[in-house]
Amino acid sequence: MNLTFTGVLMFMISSVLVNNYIFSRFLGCCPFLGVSSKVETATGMGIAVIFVMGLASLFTWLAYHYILVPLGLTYLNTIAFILIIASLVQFVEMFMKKSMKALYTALGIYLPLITTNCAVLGAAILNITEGYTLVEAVLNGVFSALGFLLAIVLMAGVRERLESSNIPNCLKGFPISLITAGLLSVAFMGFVGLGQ
Amino acid sequence: MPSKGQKPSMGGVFLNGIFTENPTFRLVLGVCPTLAVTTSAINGVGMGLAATFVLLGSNLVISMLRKFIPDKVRIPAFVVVICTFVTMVQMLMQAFLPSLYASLGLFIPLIVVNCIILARAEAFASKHTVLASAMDGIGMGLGFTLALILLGSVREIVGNGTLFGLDILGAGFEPMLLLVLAPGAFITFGLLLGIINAIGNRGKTNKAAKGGARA
Amino acid sequence: MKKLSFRGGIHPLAKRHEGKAETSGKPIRDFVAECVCIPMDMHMGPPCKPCVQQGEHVKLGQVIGEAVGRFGIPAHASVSGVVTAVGPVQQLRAQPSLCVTIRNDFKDELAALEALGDVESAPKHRIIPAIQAAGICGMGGAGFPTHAKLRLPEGKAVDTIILNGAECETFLTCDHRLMLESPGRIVDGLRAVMRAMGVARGVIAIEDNKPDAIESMRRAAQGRDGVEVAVLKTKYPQGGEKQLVTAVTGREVPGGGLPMDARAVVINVGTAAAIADTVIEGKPLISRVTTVTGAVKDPSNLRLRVGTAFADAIKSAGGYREAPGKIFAGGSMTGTCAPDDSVSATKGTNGIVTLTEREADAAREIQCIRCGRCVMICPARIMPYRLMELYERGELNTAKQEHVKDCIQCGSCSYVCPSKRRLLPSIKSAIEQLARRRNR
Amino acid sequence: MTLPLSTGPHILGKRTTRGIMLDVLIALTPAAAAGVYLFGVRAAWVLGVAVASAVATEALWQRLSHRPLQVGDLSAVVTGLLLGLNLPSSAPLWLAAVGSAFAIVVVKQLFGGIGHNFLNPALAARAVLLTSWPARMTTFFLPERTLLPVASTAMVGDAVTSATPLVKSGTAMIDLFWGNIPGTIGEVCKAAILIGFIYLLVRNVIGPHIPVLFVGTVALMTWLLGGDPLTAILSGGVLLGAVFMATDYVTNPMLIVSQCLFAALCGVIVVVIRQSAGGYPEGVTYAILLMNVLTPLLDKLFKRRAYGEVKQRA
Repeated sequence: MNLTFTGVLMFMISSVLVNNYIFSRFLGCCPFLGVSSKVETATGMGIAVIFVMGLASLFTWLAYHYILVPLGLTYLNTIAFILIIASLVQFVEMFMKKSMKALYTALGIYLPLITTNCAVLGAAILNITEGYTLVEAVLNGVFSALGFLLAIVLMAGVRERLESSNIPNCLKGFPISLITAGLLSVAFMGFVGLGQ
Repeated sequence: MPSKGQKPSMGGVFLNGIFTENPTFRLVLGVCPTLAVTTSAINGVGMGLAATFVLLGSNLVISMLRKFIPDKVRIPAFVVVICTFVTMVQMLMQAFLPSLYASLGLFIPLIVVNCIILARAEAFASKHTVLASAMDGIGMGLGFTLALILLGSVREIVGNGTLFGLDILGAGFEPMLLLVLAPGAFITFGLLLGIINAIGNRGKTNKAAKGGARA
Repeated sequence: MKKLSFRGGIHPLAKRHEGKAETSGKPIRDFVAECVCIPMDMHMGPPCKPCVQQGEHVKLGQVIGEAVGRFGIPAHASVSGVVTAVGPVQQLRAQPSLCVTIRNDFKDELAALEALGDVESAPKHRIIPAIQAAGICGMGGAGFPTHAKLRLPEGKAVDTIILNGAECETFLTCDHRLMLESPGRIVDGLRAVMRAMGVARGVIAIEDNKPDAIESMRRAAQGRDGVEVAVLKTKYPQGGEKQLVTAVTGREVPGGGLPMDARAVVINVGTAAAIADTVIEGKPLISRVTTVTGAVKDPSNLRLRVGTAFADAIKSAGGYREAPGKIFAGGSMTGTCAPDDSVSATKGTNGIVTLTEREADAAREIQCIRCGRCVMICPARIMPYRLMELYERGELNTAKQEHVKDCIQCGSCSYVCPSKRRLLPSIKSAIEQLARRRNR
Repeated sequence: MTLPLSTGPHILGKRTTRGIMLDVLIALTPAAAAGVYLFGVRAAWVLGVAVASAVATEALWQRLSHRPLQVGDLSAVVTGLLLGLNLPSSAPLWLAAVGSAFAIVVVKQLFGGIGHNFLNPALAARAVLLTSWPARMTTFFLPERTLLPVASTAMVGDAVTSATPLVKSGTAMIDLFWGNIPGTIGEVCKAAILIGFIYLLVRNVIGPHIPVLFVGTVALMTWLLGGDPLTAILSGGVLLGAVFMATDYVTNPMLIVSQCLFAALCGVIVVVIRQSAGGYPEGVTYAILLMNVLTPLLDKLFKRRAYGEVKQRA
């Protein structure tokens, strides 16, 4: 990737629209399905994910290249990453509680959920397997999370509308949410080939 | 679920994971790998067995150590145990099943954050004997595997015209490509879940009707 | 001249001349029934306390129900004769109303109030008390006591009195006829109110589908201080209080407020005529013009004594043309259904409309197709389809945030809905439930 | 005598949902007729199967799920016909049947039936077919006959053209307008679509703002990017989509303002998809679907000021 404006823009389009974490990579489906019943909470979750995923990409990349690689412990990356992410979330939570009260009340409740969000760990691992540089890794983390935000907010919008729908009993809850996600994904197929 | 204190039968624990509390279709846990890897039945088998291995291992170890792990740090401890087994699976597959490993890709390391495994550690293994935990691990793992195979089979048959790589629908069939793509994963899973709910509900209402008739 | 209007609105029964063609040419005819049954709760607010007993002889205009409270107004005997019953009778309200029934002796012995004389010279401070004593309430339907409307609270000021001659409701032509036949009385009533309140501007607002009424009122208004006639576009609900204020003054009535919050007072033309009768002749409110139409043989505009049974009025209009499927007081948009034709016409009954069984057949309601028609025409500019959804889901607080209480209950949304959704009933229920919740 | 008590209004407007659907069907007739004339009997079969399958699936679903039978509202007929018009005349009949069934069951009925689908059923089905059987969906027969007047560039014959339904440069406007070009059954004859548009306007079924803004934005964007705006409007499914699909009540926003934004963004996405290399040659379907997805948010975001609402100071 080149770091010109167009380059970054294309990278963003690719991460947000074409290779959307939810609609084409299936990363972060649990919070996507779980926290998408209201647009407001979905937005909160999405923003919190951007925050954490950006930071996680930064720290996991640094840890991998400056600790694991020199020590020859790259096979421990999974365990190292998950520990970094867990402690990162803890720190972010504490930091927010202390110095960003308003943000904490808005996003605080979503932070613990993010530890088990496979999108964060997925991004960290992808950053390594794709061989990204540090800047690319952080951008990838932030843009992918942006894609997650877009997906979960769109989903929440549709689900709010479905609240008044007479959905067959056996489909209420998860099944209809999955089918909704599927149809959203059909619409997102339109972006295939974009940004190339 | 067999409650704490009551001694569950081993067979019951085993079957519980496959039917009553099937992690995929009943508890709807571990959605990401379920959607991602079920483009074919064989991928389902691979992912399912890998998860079963981790489940069995982590359940065993956590059950063994349940009296020694302090309550406050139990979640991190569980994660470390799970991580260990995931890394083992990762290495084993890389060594012996490289092509399967390649097709499952990212989702093998992501077993770490698969909620099924942590959920069983927390809800079952940390409260039950080693043997029961092992049975639970195998039951849940097989339940997961069977679900993945079911989903993988449907998607592979309709989306590719094959099952386990064998051409079963003949040349005249034009596969519906959508099913092996992302939208197909969501829609097929949603529909299967709906069908299974419908069957389950029908069973319930039948029972209720019979009970009512008897009373 | 520029035609005034508001945003939104509909043209109900446009192909049937709003159902008015049958009666708009019919002069007002007097009708006196043999027996009247006068409810004590004809106006909004605390009901009157009956002050006559069974068997007592009453004169025309004698007080039979005393006003209760500061906002209360008295009820007067609308015929002379003998009181035959005092007790609850099923009327248009959900619960039976306390009523005084009088058998008419057709002597019409009058017990008049004190007349104040010419409206231009009557003592200003006595006009509003006289209006209260005459039992005058809004004659456009809701029945809000008129003196209460005219007596402004401290700190409020009004610069325009609007006489509502829009008559946008379907089927009704009573105000139209009144404007043709007694324009002078209407202007007198307006002047009385203007003088009593010290307001310099009086506007008589009429829809452009009544050019003869506009002409008649213009002539009557000539040479009268500060009185003008405004021409409105024909559109429903042009005669809604808030819409009228906006059309005439360009100002909006703030949410939850009254027209006086937009420095205007709206009075029905019929009410104005009643005010003039009181001030000039000392006559209490004992009769009013009512349009009796629909599935009757001879649709008419009748001057009915208060308390006349619907059945008597319908008989006077030639009787039923066909077995009735529905009867309502008022026009087809906002009229109140009668359980049968024994109920009484009151001070607020501007129309008695009967529908045939076929016309009354309720259409089947299906799902909302989000066509947006209700949204487009809503004069309150709220979102009827959405409020109905919220009501059905029980999310009343959200409905409140989305201005459900600003609904003026005109029924336009239900009228235009292609899926025949019961939008207005749902919104009404939501408002009622919210009110109940607040009271608890 | 006991009469029914109900809240007003006691007489309702004459317009019904069924009537609206019927108007849409009438408005679609010219496009369907032109398609059948241009592409021959084969096109009629595709349209027929699509409609029949839609109606049959809807009836079957309502029967099986014990819901009131509502095929009488004609919405399934509209969905089926719209899907048919969005298929190439070369499409196998089973493709039309599968597409209609998907539209009715998965897109519409699973979400609660008429009024509850969040995507336009016909377009969603078209996108699904396009993804599932790309070759089938992008193989176009040339018109069998031509509609007058014809320019020299008219493409007639029984040859099969594949890949792009966007017309090669140099095709005369007149042929684009009359439909003497390859394409899906309903999209080629712009004249027929315009007749339908005028009918819908006259019957007050739709307002002009959505189609006009949609098409206008496509023209403007194409012009800004150096293309020929007229060709851009007249090729592909822009007109069909703008007149009949973007105006679908159920899946577009409720307020005029948000509808305008909806239409303009549709136009933008069409041009973006058309301009991007690879991917799909035709952006209209996806542009409208993506805006359908955004519609609930537009509805939530755009609120109008209620009568008498006083702006609150934050």
